[in-house]
Amino acid sequence: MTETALAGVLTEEQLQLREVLRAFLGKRSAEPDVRRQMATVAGYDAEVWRQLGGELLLSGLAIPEEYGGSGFGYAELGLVFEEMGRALLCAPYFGTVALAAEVLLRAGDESAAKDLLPGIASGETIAALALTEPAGRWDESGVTTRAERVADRWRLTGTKTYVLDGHTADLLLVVARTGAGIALFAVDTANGPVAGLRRTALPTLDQTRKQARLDFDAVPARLVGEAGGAWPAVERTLAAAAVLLAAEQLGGASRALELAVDYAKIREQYGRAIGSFQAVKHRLADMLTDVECARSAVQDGLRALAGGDATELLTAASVAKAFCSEVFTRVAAGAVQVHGGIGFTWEHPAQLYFKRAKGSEVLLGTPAEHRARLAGLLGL
Amino acid sequence: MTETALAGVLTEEQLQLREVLRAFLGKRSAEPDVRRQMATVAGYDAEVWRQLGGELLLSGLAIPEEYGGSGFGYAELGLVFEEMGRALLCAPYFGTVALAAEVLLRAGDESAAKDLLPGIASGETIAALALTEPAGRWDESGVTTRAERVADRWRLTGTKTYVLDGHTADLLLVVARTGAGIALFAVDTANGPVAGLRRTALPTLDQTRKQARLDFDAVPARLVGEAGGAWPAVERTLAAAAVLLAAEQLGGASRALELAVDYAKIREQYGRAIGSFQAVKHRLADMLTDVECARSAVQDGLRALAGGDATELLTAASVAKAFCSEVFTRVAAGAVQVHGGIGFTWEHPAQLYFKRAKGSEVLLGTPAEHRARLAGLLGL
Amino acid sequence: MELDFGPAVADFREEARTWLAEHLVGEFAAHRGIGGPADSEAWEVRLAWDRELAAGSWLGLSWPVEYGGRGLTLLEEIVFNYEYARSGAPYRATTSGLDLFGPMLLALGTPEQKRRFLPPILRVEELWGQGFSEPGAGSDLASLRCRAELNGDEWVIDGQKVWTTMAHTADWLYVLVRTDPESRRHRGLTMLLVPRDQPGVDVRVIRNLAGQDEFAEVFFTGARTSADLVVGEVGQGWRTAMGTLGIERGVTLLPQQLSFEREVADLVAAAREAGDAVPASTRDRIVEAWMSVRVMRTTNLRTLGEVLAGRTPGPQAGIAKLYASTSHQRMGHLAGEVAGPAGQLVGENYALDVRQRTFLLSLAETIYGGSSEIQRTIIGEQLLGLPKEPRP
Amino acid sequence: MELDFGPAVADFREEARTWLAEHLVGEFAAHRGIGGPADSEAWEVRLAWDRELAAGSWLGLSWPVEYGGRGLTLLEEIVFNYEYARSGAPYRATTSGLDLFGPMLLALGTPEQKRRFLPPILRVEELWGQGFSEPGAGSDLASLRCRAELNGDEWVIDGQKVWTTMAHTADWLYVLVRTDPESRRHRGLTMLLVPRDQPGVDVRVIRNLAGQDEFAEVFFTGARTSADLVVGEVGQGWRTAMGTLGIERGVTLLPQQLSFEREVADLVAAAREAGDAVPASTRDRIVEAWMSVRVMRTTNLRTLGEVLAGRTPGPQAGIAKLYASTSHQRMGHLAGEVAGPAGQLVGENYALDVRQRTFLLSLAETIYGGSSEIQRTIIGEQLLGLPKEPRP
Repeated sequence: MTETALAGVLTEEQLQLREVLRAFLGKRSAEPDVRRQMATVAGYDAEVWRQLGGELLLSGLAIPEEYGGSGFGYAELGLVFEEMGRALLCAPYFGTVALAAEVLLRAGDESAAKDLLPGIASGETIAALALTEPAGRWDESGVTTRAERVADRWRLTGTKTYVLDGHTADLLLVVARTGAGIALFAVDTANGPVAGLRRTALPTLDQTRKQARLDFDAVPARLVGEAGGAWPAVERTLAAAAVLLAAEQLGGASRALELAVDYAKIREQYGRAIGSFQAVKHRLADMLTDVECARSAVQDGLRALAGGDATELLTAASVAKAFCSEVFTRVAAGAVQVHGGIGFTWEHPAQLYFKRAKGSEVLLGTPAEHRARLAGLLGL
Repeated sequence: MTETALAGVLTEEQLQLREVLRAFLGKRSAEPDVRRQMATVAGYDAEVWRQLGGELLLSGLAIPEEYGGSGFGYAELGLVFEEMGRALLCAPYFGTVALAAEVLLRAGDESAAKDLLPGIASGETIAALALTEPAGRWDESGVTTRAERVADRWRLTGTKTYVLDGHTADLLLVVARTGAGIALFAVDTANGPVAGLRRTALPTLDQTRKQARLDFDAVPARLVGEAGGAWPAVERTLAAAAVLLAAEQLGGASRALELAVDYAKIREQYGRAIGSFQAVKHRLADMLTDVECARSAVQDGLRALAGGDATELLTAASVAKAFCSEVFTRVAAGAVQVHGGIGFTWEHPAQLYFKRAKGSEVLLGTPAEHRARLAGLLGL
Repeated sequence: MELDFGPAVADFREEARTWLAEHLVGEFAAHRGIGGPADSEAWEVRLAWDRELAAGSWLGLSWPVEYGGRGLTLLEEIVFNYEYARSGAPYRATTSGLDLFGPMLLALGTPEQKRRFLPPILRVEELWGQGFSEPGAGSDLASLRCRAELNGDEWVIDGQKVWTTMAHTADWLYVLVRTDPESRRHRGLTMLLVPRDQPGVDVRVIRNLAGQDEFAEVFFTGARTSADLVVGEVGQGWRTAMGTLGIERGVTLLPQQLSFEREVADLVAAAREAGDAVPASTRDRIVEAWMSVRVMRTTNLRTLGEVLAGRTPGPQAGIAKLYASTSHQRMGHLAGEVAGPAGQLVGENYALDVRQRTFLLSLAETIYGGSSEIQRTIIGEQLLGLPKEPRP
Repeated sequence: MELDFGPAVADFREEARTWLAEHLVGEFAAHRGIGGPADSEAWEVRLAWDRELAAGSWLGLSWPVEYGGRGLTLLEEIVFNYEYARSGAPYRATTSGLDLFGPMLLALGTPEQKRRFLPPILRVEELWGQGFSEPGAGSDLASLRCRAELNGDEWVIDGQKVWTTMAHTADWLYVLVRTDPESRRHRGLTMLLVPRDQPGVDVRVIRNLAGQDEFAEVFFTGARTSADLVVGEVGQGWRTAMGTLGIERGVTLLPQQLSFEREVADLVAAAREAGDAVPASTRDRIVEAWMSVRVMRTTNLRTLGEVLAGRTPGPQAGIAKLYASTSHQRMGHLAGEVAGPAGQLVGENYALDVRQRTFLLSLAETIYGGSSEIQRTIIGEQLLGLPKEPRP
């Protein structure tokens, strides 16, 4: 790869992809659409989801062709998440593509990949990675759900929660503990209720991203990969997802900044546009600085994701997630502040970005947690 | 004590004390005086030192009358340090009064107090507390200098450094480790060189406060208090000194702010006083917020110092030191910034405040170290 | 925060404490800590509680007896507010009339106006709403456009107001309008008292970001009020309005201080319980938050001490709101961080817990009552004497 | 930071690397990492090093061959600057002529001026100093008052300049003066080239806060220069000056990036060595500093990538200086914190170590070359399109 590509200079094709996507989301994920979907329990529009997967081929964008995808790279996927973040798209895309598809690609199980990825790639399958439990931890020691093999069948028992789109998913990929260590399991939920599995939608502060609680009581499941030793694949999946979430956060932050800038140009106080006051102008300049640095952090993460080095991926992912989480929160709060009273209302989009920022700040680990990991990687 | 006094509302007497002191320092610690003294190795003007102790009675201000002092309280002492901080006074006052006198008052040795405090109170004795060693730690485990009792005489061996005014002091109070634990020792250095003791002046970044290194090789010393168990007295001394240093930092910060405000009123750019620009005005407003909050932290510390509760003292002292250190650094840096190029020159006083801020930030422990202590006190 | 207000008010303090303990029971006790300046939670219960307070003569403590008050001193009022906050009683629903309009009328109203309007406030019979801001004039009140014209013995009002807290529950509005159509900026404004329940007044509720129906837009189309319902003089409304904004803040932050102390104690306790799950750097930031609350306490006490000593409050009174609002937001961010993924869940119908609601509403604290930007300008100009920005 | 600039420049890169390795020896090697934009440390050695570079034809790489340059591409210049920074060679002493005056003259000078002045710059025979700022005009160049009058075939100059870096070592000054006494603001300014060594020019050195004789005031009292030594047109000096300030910053930050990476690596190593003596929260802030350097690297690479792809650099090029300067100062504070009490000691005659000097000098990075306040205004107006502040 050339330095130009490494540096994130977009190709003509990438610019086109962005344009197509922005036009699509402008029509199908405009603010009224977002508000309509976020008020539902399922949290997405089935028709839009079908179009994303079937027409725009986004669900399988970065899935290799042998599994039914288009085989594009992470640079393109990063672009997609950035645009979705801008538009606050309500859809089970992040959980399906950034978590479930990633873990299947990394689990080292060719047969499972062949069976399960094509459905994801085509957009038919909504998939969810069920990792976190009530303690809300993203590390290996947080996994207490047990998998037991009885008469050649694996059965899962335990509670997963904060699972993105867990209540609407057709396929659950469950991280559980076996006698040999951590393993990954698949539970097909596409054909109606599964005996022993209770799924409960969880209302969230950020209504644009849905979560569910999953109670497993001896639920039959298919082992994906080896029993034991699956944690490294899960860890890298989380790192990949962290980079892609950072891209989404970047999109959200840049859109929140645009809203604030546009408002500062037209809103007048004391006979002048408020954006002509240094207090507002300099705050917006700091917000742009934040956004551009976040873009660098995302670019760095996408580069590491495209490369093969695991330590480099874990490092760049924690940098991107820690940095972009803080930027998104700061920029969204700044957007509320610049809007004044109107930014504090339910009807204004600023609060939607702020809540998305707070929700995604916690998702996959807080900035402080990621910096603590970096401290470990740096030997501090 | 009434709430009014607790809240730091100054009495008429206190306002007078401040006025007298400010007038004196305005005459004897004006910028040229400071620059003259800071360029010397001793770092102070003997005549001014004599006046502080003998005429203004400041050296013994808070020392009880039975030890030759005036018996005023910490409220008055806090005022004095604030004024000295404003004026960047170059004198061995902090080390003598806030550290040495305090440790003698807290060491529980009536005879030593009777012998040694009157000299301090009258201003005849410059005294230094020798605690820190090359590792630069302010805690008990940092004490490795040994005291050994040979034929009924104690002898000290080890290295103390970063000792305030250690090269000019007439009396060294040395914290050392005995078989029974930590103990305090006095070494009289008023009458010329002491066998086995080498004193080396250490040039410092902040030239307004002098330090020295002291190498002890079996130096005879007088035990002050019991051998062993002296750490709590030292710890409380450090807490008291931290509060008084915070008062000094407050004074420095408020003066640096004044310099910046005065400059912002007269300096014109783009046809306007720079203080009329929001970027400068709001920065200065934040600096005032910093200074007023620092004043509250100092007031809280002085209140705890006047009260008797040890935990409350340690708590309030760490709050004051952590808070005022950061405020002084931030405000002094802000003053350099507001002054622009001129603030970056050797000839301008802004840099003197900045360097004092950086030096006192490290002295007695950094803000992060004090917050770590507070975390311990809060059970975090 | 335990304060000793001295022997002079010891009996009064005991009386207040006892009354609060006896009456803060049942449904009222169940709503401890509910409500805030921008929080309309449990409005009906809080209104009932205000009536309970009225029945016990605890409203308008420093107001003259002839208007239904008790004619007590500032110190006694402070003592009561402190004990009130300490008891955790629900946030008063009637603050607009009691803390904003009432003092303005006491200072600038005619004796007839005071007799007419003050007693019903203290009896919680008439609620008030403030009509200052307009869509085109948030912080910049001098650019108001809502206008009124004298037509016989009535003012006829046309225009729009916005951000009127709980306007839909108000019986009366005090409204700053332009009565001289030729005037510019501060001149030509007048403060009118307008009955809300009339054909010319339409109220459209605005939901806040926490999902509450907290404030409202008010549309005036030929609304009417009696010619004599002017506070201060016609054309001097700017001065009247500024009078209400000039109330010293330091002392009013004392009760808020207690809620900050409760919040930060909860935060410390939550972090302590979570143990190592909370990264060391987050714990350090919690210590910073805890420090900031401790510092605010002394800042408020300094102002209180000066007021008690009869001195003019120092600069700390002027910076207190700016510092409190930004510190409070930081506390909210930290509390969310410690709560982790569980803290992102809400109840049915977007029901928020007290931590979530407090945090979301804290975003307004740097906006209303003088945004942080305006606070900094005021601090710079009034406390530091920096020159004003030249008008273009 | 290891960069792959592609095969086209591989040979050139190897040549540069080899030359640097062979010549950066002895005293030059002993002064690795010395100097900086505001750091006059080891001036004589650095000047000698510049002459070594000149002898090797490494100065003015992209300047035309006819003026002593090598006529190379921007990419080759970037490659060399990168390898230069990577080698740790002393900071060039002649930046004022080489990086500021030279490019201005190349763009706007007459062929005669270029032939006269450019070659001696590349041979390190004539040093230049910039005379823009005045005591009354720091950032606000439009309010300059230093004036020049044409008297026969000479300009006669009277007035004062300040903050001229190393003016006392300069042979020539390029000075922005007011040639039309009736003019106001940007109009009526002219860019003159003035020989320093003459009776009418007095240089008074100003010590910086690190104790270095770095910059100077320059007093002109009837100083003279030839009538033709005007760059650009008479009365168009503002445009000439702005041309030199318009040079894209993103790429020039690439070498600085390497020094940031060294500094932050040193900081991490120092903290690692100090172990538990460094509080966890300080370690967390060190991680933040390390992150910021990593982020800056990608920011710089993005700009480089765009330049190489022939595109106009994006907004990241415009925010890079603001971010770098504030991050650098934070790194300095942290390094001091980790160094502890030992870090507060200096050598004889106030000799500072590299960490101390770098930190103190970093205070200037938010001031000169457009203060952070001005950077934010430019970002707001030029990158975000926000309206300008109305002129009073």
